[in-house]
Amino acid sequence: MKEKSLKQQSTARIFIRNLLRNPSAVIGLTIISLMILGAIFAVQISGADPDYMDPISGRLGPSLDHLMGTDQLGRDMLSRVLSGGKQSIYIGVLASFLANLIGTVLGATAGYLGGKIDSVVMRVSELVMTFPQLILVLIFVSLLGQGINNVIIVFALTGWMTTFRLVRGEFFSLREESFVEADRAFGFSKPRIIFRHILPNTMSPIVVAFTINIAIFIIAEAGLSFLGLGVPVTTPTWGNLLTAAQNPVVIDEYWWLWVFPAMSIAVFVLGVNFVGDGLRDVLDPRHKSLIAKSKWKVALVGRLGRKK
Amino acid sequence: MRKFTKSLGALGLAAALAVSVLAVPSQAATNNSITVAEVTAGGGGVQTIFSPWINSGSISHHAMFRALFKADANLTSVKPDLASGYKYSKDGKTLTVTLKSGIKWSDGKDLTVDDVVWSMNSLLRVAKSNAIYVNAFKQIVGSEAVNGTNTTTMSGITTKGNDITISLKAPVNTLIPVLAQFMILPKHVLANEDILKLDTNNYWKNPVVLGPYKVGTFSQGNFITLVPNDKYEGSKPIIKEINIIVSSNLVADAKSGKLDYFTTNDPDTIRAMSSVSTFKSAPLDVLFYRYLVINPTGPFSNVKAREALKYAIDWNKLVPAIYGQQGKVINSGVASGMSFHDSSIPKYKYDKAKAAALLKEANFDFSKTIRLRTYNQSQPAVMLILTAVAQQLTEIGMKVEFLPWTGDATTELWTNRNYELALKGLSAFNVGEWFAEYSNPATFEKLLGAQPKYAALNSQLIQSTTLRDTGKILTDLQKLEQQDLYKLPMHFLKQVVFISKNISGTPTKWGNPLYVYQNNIASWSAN
Amino acid sequence: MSNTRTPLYKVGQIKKHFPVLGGVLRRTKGYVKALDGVDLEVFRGETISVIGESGCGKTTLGRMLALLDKPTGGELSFDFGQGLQDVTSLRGADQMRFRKKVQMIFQDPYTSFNPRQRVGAAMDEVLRVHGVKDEAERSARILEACEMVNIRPEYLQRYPHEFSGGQRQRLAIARCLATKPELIIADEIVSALDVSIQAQIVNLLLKIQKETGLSFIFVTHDVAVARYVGHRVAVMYLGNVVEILPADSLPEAAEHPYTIALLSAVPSMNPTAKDQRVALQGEVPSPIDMPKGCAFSTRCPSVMDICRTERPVLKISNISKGDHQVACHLNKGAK
Amino acid sequence: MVSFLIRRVAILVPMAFTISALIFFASRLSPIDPINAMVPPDMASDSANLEQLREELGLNDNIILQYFHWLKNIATGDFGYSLQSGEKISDILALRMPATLELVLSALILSTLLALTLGLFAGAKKGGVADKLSRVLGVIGIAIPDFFIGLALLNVFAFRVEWLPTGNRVAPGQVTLWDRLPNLILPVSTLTIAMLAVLIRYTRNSVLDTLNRDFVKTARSKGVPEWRVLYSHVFRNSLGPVMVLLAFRLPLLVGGSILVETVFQWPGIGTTIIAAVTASDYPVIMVVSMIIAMVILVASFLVDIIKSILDPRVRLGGGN
Repeated sequence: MKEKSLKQQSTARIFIRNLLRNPSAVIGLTIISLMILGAIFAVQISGADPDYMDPISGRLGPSLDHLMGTDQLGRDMLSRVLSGGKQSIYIGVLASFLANLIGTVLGATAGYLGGKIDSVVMRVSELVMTFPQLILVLIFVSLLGQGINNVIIVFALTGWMTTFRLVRGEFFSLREESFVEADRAFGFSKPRIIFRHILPNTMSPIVVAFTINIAIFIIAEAGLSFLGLGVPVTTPTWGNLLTAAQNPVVIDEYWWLWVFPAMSIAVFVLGVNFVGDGLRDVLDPRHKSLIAKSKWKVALVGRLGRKK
Repeated sequence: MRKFTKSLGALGLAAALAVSVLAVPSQAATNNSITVAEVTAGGGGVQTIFSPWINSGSISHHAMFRALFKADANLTSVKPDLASGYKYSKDGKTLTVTLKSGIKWSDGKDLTVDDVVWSMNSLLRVAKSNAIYVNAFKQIVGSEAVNGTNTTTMSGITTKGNDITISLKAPVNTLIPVLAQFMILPKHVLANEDILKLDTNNYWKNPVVLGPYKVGTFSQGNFITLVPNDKYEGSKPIIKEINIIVSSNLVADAKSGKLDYFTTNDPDTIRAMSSVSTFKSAPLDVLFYRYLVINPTGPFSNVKAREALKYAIDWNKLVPAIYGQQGKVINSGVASGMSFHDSSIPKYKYDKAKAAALLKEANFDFSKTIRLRTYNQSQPAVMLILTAVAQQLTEIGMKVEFLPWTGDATTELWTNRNYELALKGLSAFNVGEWFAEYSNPATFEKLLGAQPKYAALNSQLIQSTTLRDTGKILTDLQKLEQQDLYKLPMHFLKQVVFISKNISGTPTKWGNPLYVYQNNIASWSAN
Repeated sequence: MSNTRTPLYKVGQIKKHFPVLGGVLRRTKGYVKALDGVDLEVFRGETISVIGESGCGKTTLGRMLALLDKPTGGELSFDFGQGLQDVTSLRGADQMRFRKKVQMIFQDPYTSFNPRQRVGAAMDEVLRVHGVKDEAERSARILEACEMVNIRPEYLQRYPHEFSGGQRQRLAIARCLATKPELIIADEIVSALDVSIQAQIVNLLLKIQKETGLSFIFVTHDVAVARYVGHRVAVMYLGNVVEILPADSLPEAAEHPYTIALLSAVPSMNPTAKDQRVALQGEVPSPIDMPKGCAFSTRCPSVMDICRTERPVLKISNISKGDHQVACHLNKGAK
Repeated sequence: MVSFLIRRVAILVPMAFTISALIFFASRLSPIDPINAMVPPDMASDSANLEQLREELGLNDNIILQYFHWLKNIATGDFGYSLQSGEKISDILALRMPATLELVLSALILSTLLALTLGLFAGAKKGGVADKLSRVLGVIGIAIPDFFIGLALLNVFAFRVEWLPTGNRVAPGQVTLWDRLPNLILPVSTLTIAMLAVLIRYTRNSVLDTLNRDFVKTARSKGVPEWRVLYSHVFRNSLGPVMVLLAFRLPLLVGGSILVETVFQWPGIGTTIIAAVTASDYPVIMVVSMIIAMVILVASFLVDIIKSILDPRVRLGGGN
């Protein structure tokens, strides 16, 4: 027993060591952790409460007092940009987790069982995938209403296809392997074979898809909030901060109201993509082409990468 | 870089040529033309001429449509327009209007009393129209019989030669100003159309009109060009072309000379326009109310809790910060400074402690989430001020959720009622409209239940013929309003008219741009 | 071994047809007949070798016998101790009872273990699923099985990729043995291994068979191995068993022209023996479009008219009698 | 081949029906009373008029009947009325569709041309200038939201240096395509940059794949000039997969430019959708979704055809 745990620890250690040796993973992890810390300690770093209003000193450009200026209600932009990460990252991570969960369960089931179930789910995924994502999200929002949880649900419902396809593909090849036949010959139940035996072998593409989905959903949140249909405006998220730029006067004169939140999104998304690249290299060199497959807006590429 | 981007564009366009199906002839800008922005873009609708029976006041209405009378900039006193004059009977229940003769429609047909009678009767047969006409015309004898399915004429309107006689059930003190807003439409064009859906009729793409201008080019969704109407009996308009466009960026278009006239109440645009030296501005006090409807069935069922809201929000700081000079904080429908204001109404200075005390007195349930809502497509300023309201309510311990409604605001407000506080705007013709809302069975009464007290006072107000009576009734209404506090008045919003300094002949005093008045459009000229 | 004993596992006219779709409506146009009425009996303590060329259906037969695929028709009955009982319709717990008795070992040793699971854990899991609740008992069984296949107990902590192919095949055997089965179906288990390792595994199987008295179905394409391992040899051709005969009577007793041809293709170890290779003429028929009569009739050197119209059935050989069955019209008058 | 095509079309029909039913019944979950949305209660002339309108619009019918009625109307080109503006949806589409097509098609063609060129050179010479440029574009495309690209372009080119207009499509005196050219530049550039990233990466990978194929090696070893190898062997063979990707992008023609249209106030389908969603104008949402769904079905049909031309095995296998 003791030996067993030692062994496990050592595989984990090897994984972490490889990850830390991978330059893009290190850069990505550094960016992400700094931004998460920034979000947690927004008040301490900026010295201002993100919700504190001082309407008299609204629309001030960046200065020593307010490094990123203030918004129309005189709230400190630095504090808002930093703490805006909290909800944006939360939405990205949770939505990505749920989307992956849906994609994995459907992919595993369809991939293992094949047949009618598989072709039905496949058709649905094709449809969802080709539908311009934003329109799908908008339709869901118009049905469900706004709110953080609804945004997360909507993203999960419209973003599971990449994972689904990856997992399904893996299952298609893995289910032919002898150990699965052996499991069946031993009389293992289907859930046990699917989830305990095959699934662990598909973990690396799932993990990579998870990180990339985070980036995709953070951008999607920004787009949705920019249109005024995302999270309630009283919650500062990067997307909500960008809403200011709907006003042409703001685009023209108060650039700090939209440039800083947009930069935060770009930097964080880059960080996540770096981690994704790193994970891909460390976990499995086979999945080099994943990044092209996972671009949310044109996830349809994934369809082509699939082996027949 | 510039060259590069241009060549990119050219490439793309070459491709787009293949699909673009627009084939409107090119137009050279003439010296004597002006460009007017009517609606800012972003909506889903098609740029069109809106039925003046729904809302009048845009430049296209000023230029093309005419009523029996023409109001002055205050909208109260009138001059004859299509009518040569009018006469009231002694009891104020019979109005006789005499129509001028020799006026022609833009298609050459004569204007007749039939057009006037048909228009008045038809208003009650369309699905959608402005309440000021409906409220006034419902006082005409026989109006009950007229609607989309039934009789098409009111027995109370009769004609004899060029005289039109209108019999009223009770005196209506606003009838003449309302008739000055009510645009006469051509019976000979519209009589056989589907009157119920008049507002979407093809007529509006090229209307047969009476005004100095008519439609020249109608490029749907893009622009409309008005040209002089040669059948107009008055002096010929000076400007040969009025372009009505949709502007995505008023300030930039004004700066670059693409725009000569527009009106707005958006504080950011107004602030930015202060640096545009080629324009002059005219800020107008209009009766544009912004207020919060308080749902009295939830946590705010106790009037003390509603009173607490008046102290909990620092309007005097928020309104100037967001609207600058545009916003004027109000504490009642008849705001302080207006005639007949009831001076016993408190000024409601921001006082957190007092708000907290009142909430405690009301046993306020702080565990309930206060749903603060606004109608969709809100302007940025609206979102900002309500965000600030939400923040200040949070500061006195409430849990607030602020969202714009996705969907139809009127359904949400009066049918679904899933809110505690909801923003509403009211562009009123007169103060009476503010109070008339309380007893409207289609709106507030759905939320509040029957309001006989308001109903009684409101009908007295319409019938009152003397200033003294009006003042007394308004005082009573304000007192009644103070007992209930169903509305939380926020501010008035001024409308600003911006006009290029190149244009002369414009009125010395501008009126409410949401209504029609004597703005001399035919004598405007451009340098 | 006499025919009067009841078999452990009886295969009666088992069929497996795969539909071939075609046309606009994707209707079934025909069938690939992977198994076309196979009869076989396996007795307790007996090893039966199934040989044939690739594509003859021997692997399908193995999978069918392990209930990994559903047969299109025919019977499979197993003796759980109270006589033969149909197993094709078994579900749930009843099927599990069968799965405890019958195990299968696969061709590819490299994928026969879950790469993410330690081999010890894999064996343990099988026993747990098979209802061995006592942990000590499970350990004991695993250790016993490992001893039988010469795997050192400490290896059980390793992952599959840390073993060689031969070791993995031994582990696969051990995993089966731990469940104490009555029948093991071994599907080409040595074909992926080096020749020297093959011998090891084959000898190991012989040893296990001797010690435990288990029954084996040994599927292979290698005639020499089949003769060496099996008590009896079943020869398959295009989804049919054409001949079953005792291993030690080969090659002399072979009667079916196909068996003779097959055996003649094996290079003899005896340098003095003359090469009597029988070269087959003609085409192997498509499995979609099988001849009406004997499947071998298109290539048979001794083909007769009857062969083309009537399908011969497996009957006791007229010459050798006893354990020797053959499906050929040359075997006249047989019952 | 013919039976393969017939089979594909046969799948389209039930799918189209399923989608239309989904769209119709899902929209009925909306709590909005269409009459209320068309005519706010304080603007109703008479309640009897509203009932009349309800009757005329067929809203009193059985819901199944309404569904088939809707289908029939759509088939005959009668898309109904917008709740928000009361206009005919067919009028709105006739107006907005060309605007979006003009924008997206320009961007699609432009991005394809650029991506093919860049992708070819990037694949042909790894680590070269084109490769580096396409990597930078790839990073931009992935990390920077497209509307931010639009905002940045707007800020620089429209507000700072004032070379280009801030938005709009057609204005008085700006009716012909040539006159409107400046209006198109910024939105088309934004959309092109946004579309470029994936396309370049895809082309590059496709080119790399082709370069490794034997016939390219053979051609090279035969001494065919490099540009010829690149053009007639590599480029043309890499084109197939790219065509498939492009076919898949067809639905973008209808709904692919929402954010860009919003940024540039482009009067296209995108801004129509946003307005419809914010106002729960579900007749419009339904029609637009239906059109997009149909385009998707057609696109996937095209993809299958392209694939079957590229790889005849698809035709035979089909089913799985």
